[in-house]
Amino acid sequence: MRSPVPLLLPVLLIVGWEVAAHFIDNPFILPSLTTVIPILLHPFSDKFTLGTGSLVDNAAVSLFRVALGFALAALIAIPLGIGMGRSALLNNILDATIELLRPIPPLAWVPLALAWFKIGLVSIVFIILIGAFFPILLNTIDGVKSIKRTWVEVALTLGARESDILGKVILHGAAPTIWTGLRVGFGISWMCVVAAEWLPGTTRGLGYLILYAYNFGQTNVIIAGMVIIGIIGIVIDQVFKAGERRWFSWRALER
Amino acid sequence: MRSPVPLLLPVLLIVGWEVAAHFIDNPFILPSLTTVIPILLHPFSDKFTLGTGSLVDNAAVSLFRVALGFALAALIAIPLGIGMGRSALLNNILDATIELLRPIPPLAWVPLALAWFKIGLVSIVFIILIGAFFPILLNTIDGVKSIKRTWVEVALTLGARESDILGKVILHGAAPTIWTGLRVGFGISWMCVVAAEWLPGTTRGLGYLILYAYNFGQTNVIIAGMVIIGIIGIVIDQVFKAGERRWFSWRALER
Amino acid sequence: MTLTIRNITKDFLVPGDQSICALSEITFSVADEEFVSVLGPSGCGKTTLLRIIAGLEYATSGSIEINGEIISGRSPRMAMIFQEYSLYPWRTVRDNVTFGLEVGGMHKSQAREVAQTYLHLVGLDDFADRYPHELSGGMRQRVTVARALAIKPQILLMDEPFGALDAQTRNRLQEELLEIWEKTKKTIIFVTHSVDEAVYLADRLIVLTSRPARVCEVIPIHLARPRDRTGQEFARVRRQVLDLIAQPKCSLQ
Amino acid sequence: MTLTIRNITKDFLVPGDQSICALSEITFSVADEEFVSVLGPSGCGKTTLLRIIAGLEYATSGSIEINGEIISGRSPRMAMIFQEYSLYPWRTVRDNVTFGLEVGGMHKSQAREVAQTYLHLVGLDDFADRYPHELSGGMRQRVTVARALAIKPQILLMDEPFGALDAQTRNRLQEELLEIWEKTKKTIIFVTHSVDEAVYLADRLIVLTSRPARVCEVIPIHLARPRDRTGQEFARVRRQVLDLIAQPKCSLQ
Amino acid sequence: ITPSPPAENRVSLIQARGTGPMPTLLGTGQIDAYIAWQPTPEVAPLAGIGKVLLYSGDLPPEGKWKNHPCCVLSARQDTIAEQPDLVNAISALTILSTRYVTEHPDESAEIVADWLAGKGNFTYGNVSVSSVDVLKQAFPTVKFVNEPTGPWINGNIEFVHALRELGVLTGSLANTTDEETIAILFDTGPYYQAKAMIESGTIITPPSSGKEIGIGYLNSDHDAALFVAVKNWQYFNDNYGIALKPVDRTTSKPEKAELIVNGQKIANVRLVPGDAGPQLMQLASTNAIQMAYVGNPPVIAAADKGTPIKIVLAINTEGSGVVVSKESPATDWKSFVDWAKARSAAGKPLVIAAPGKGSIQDVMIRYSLEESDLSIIEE
Ligand SMILES: Nc1ncnc2c1ncn2[C@@H]1O[C@H](COP(=O)(O)OP(=O)(O)OP(=O)(O)O)[C@@H](O)[C@H]1O
Ligand SMILES: Nc1ncnc2c1ncn2[C@@H]1O[C@H](COP(=O)(O)OP(=O)(O)OP(=O)(O)O)[C@@H](O)[C@H]1O
Ligand SMILES: [Mg+2]
Ligand SMILES: [Mg+2]
Repeated sequence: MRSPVPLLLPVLLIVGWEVAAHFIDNPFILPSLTTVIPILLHPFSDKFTLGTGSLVDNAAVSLFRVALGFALAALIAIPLGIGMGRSALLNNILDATIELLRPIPPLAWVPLALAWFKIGLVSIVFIILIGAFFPILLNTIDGVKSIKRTWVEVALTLGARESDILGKVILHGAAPTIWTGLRVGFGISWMCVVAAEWLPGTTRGLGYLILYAYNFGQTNVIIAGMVIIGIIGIVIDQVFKAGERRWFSWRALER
Repeated sequence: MRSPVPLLLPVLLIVGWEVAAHFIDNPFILPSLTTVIPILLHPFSDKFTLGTGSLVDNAAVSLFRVALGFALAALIAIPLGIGMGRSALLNNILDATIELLRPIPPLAWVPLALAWFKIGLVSIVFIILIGAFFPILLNTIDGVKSIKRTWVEVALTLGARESDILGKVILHGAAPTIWTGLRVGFGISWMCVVAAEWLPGTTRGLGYLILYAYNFGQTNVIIAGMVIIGIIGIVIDQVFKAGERRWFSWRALER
Repeated sequence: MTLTIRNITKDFLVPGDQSICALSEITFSVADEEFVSVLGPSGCGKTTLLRIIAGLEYATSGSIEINGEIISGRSPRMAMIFQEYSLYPWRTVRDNVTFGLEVGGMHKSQAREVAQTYLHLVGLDDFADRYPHELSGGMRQRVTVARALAIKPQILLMDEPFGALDAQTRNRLQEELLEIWEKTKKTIIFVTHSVDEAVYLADRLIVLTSRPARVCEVIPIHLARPRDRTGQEFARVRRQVLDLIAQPKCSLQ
Repeated sequence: MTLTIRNITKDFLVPGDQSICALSEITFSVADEEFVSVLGPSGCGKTTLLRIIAGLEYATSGSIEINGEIISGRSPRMAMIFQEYSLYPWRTVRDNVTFGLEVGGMHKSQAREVAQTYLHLVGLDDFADRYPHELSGGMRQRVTVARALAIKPQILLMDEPFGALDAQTRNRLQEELLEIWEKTKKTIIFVTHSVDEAVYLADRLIVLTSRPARVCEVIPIHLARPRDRTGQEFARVRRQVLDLIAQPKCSLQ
Repeated sequence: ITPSPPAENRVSLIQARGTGPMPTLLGTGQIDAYIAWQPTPEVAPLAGIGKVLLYSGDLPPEGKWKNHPCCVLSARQDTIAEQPDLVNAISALTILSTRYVTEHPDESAEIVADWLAGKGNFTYGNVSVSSVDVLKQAFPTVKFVNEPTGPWINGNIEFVHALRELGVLTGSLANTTDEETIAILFDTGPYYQAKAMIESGTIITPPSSGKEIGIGYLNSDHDAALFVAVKNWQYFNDNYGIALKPVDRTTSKPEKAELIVNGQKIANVRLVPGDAGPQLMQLASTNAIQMAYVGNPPVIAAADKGTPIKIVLAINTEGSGVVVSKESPATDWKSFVDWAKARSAAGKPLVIAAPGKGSIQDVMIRYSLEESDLSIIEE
């Protein structure tokens, strides 16, 4: 018994778009859906994408890059965050530096990334990593710091050593917050892939597709690319949310 | 009795940088600090910034743009979020569309922004607005939805009308969460200004400065620009945090 | 002014198109200026009953009457004090008390005067400018009492107001409540699951069964005031009540 | 096995280079298999005392001795049950109970068997695979008791374990605790601020003053078990205790 | 009412960041004209948003821009020094391939269309045109030549002067004489050695190099020689013993290739597209790429800033075009100037887009506008 209400606005938007496209009659401003939909309907064809490979190819390339950058960010940020959450000294040493680096937009690293990591996957992955790193780190620190003291003390009175406490208490107790950090971090990585794929030397990926289409004024391809980005983004976000419901429902239900 | 520990890493990084710069001996990869610091020490001079105006000028331009985009985002997102938080119908109508638009990176809107809003301030502000909009909206909805039911019911039993409840209960009760949304949203706007200032027709701003310096291989100017971005970002984040402590300390202290 | 709860039944719809019956045919009356305690096991439906009386919830069937007249929805003659912590943490103690007056349209300065009176009544004169988080649990509940009294209701609905407090504080507040009741001459319906509390406070106990709540016993308490908790007399009445509610039909345990 | 608390003093450093004295020269002993209740007003330092005994906090001066031997830090002979809710919400009831066994190096399958025994003891056989959030407050506290017992401590430190429960549940758990105590023959130090609870449970009461806590009275309870809460005898002892702790030097109120 | 005579005839010049946004800007009425390298000028008539006013060789003053230098092959100085045979080999392949392009323009245009757009269609509203047709149309406006002749070198020097006037040159080329400039900027050795190898009929096999070599290029038909060399690698391999063999032959835009000389694999080559020249020069400066097919001004600017880079040979001359909106009354430069003056007088100066400050197109349009008594306002 699903309500049709959520479909109302999308349908209205689509109709409004087509009507507007008809009246504006300028494919640079608003291409008619008849030029966008064929692209979306043939995600495996490279007929519409100016020789950059099919939508699916490009999406796969972007996803792979994001997965890599994101995984690296998580691999560095989670242990670091746990360390900073547990050790006041480590926190003291790193905090100021992290606070200064955090507000620098991933995009601003582009010139340096190219100089340091040269053209290619490493630079792209670096930009994505920067995007995901800080939300994961901050959430991990927060999660570890806001672990209930009692949980740790119970473990202590039951004879746990530091390794038990880390593995059996901290990691579990902070997991929901870390997971949220991962979700937010993934969202930002996914945003950064577009910027990263505007790096020179790139010839694949959804970000590249958008930029390349822009070079030839192919607004319809741009919009198709954005739709795919939106859909992939929403799907992955839902996967994270499902994970949260699946594994961390205890947090919402506790108390 | 401030500990010197937080300064440890920055000092180490600076020394390491200078040493590395000496050995790499390639100002495109890592310019010596002696070429970066003079720029930072003369923030009012346009001698170092390739004729794009002084650091302070560029920062002011960027700040103005961000402030505008951010303020507009808040002006739209907060009322909308309150509406969606209070009305299940409105939420149902808008939710799916918002979820689809949310993952699309601000950068991906660049081509369309240019077509729709033309070259100039409006396009730039639009990109920034997109960046700030979703965190503010989602936090507002969340804040309104998670208002304690008792707060509303107390108001009802004391004779409050819907307008009282909105103005005297909901708005106050959700304020800390909305504020967090504003803080996060501002952070993202600030990230987007770099992307937005890469739009054609831009001749001022820190993002433009970085891009322009990049075009002429002035890595020292790029780094100076990044430092300024970092510092402004950290300062504004601290302002938001101070506001939180000042006005919303009740939330942390409650219970 | 008599309050009559007549044949109140409440079914909650729960996911899966089922329904939970929380209250079943509850009927009793409360006389003017009477102090009635509603006693029942955890989860039996006490809060639900109070919410229906306050007009925050609709009964599935039955009616609430004041002087024989059916009231529907919220009535300015009633004020409710909630089970959980319910002060507005962003308002000072005084501004919490003025809340009901403000939404009622009273001028700010006048509202502050009225608030002062009631803060004095609950002994919190000195705390008017503090924020709720600066107060102890007991003080907070006194503020909610002042807030409720400030709108001059005739009936005060109190839902386990002292449930979360420690024993000492609780005893003290019980005494204070009785004093206030005697001064202001309100009608009070006081929900609790503590037999001690009910016996110490009330003129009459309405004992509910476990869910779905029905009225199982109505017990008048003929103890002179002030009552002595540690007295033999008190222990006797307390025992009587415990025996009465231990009957199978009450199934309190 | 005798537990001796000798001259324990605790000062907390607080911001501004000041210090709060929470405990002052606390001395008492607990005999083997004795059930001792520590009674004191809210905030007097009861939790602090228990934490020092458990080795979670260092005393400023004084010592904790077992059989005359000073222990420092945590001892496997003691287990503590905390005032606040302390189960691991991501573990099932059974896995909460096995926690202490796992970190002690016991094999998983064996740990599960032991857990089963103790879950049976606290009457939760059927809830082994549930998660804490699926249990009522009373059931949760029974799990913490099982978890503490599972590591076979000789001394059980209990910090107001039933403080958050409603009266009925609380009474039931008190009875169960006594049964378990009789079965397992542990030494128990039970902190509470309820005179009723202390009188119902303990062989001996250690009454503390308000902060800084000092031992104000040590009161043996000579009531036969099982005790009858509603009995005349109980009321008399309860009154006696109330009178004793009402002395100015105890300043319980 | 007599309109007050204009104090100045003005046009507004904006920098578009490459050619990317130009069709969008023109199509949405934000600019009145643009100057860009091919094939961007051809996009306008196809999309129905404008027409090509003239090609760059015809810009005023008459004859000044005939055969104006455009893209060049540049190489890092250390690469030339350490791997001379490799640079010579790539130079030779470029010369051979340029020859092929001039001899087979239609096939070459098709190859470029494949490289740039997978031979797909460009779609503008109801109009959908094959990229092959677009490129065939653009091709005759580009002159593919390699020889660093005297006039060509002088043409480059003119750009140095122009950039100096713009204030872009602040480093090693800020105050040099023309001779010094030539010494800093050019190393035509590889061209002549390549030429000699081609004439003798044997390409010298460079020593195999483990290092990957990066070659930058622009997404423009100016770089047709590179695209043809890669796509037709078999032809060059079979006939001359030199080839850039794409690793993935299925993709229309290979990223990786192998340099093969006389049947022997010499090096892995990464083909790096950039949106505009400065980007590629930035990469060259950090040694991320070693050679680049790129416009001459970025090379000049980079050399000025100390990047050890040299111009080796020419890739093409001319090959840019000026586009005006479809509403424009202009049919040639003269009527364009009249239009610009009329608009300036009406208080709505023309807005013209160029692909970046100091680019060839930027320099030329400035010169021509000023030559025609139009003063330039920026932003
Ligand atoms: N909105 C609701 N939807 C479904 N069931 C509800 C709802 N509100 C209450 N109930 C159910 O009705 C029953 C009575 O709840 P109520 O809160 O009135 O009990 P109570 O007597 O106040 O309990 P306590 O002593 O714990 O405060 C409970 O079983 C509860 O789960
Ligand atoms: N870490 C600490 N730093 C400073 N003061 C503390 C600390 N822990 C406890 N105190 C103070 O010591 C006093 C005793 O605290 P404690 O928690 O032991 O009291 P309690 O008797 O257990 O109270 P309750 O009955 O509320 O549980 C309190 O005034 C408390 O504020
Ligand atoms: Mg209730
Ligand atoms: Mg305590």
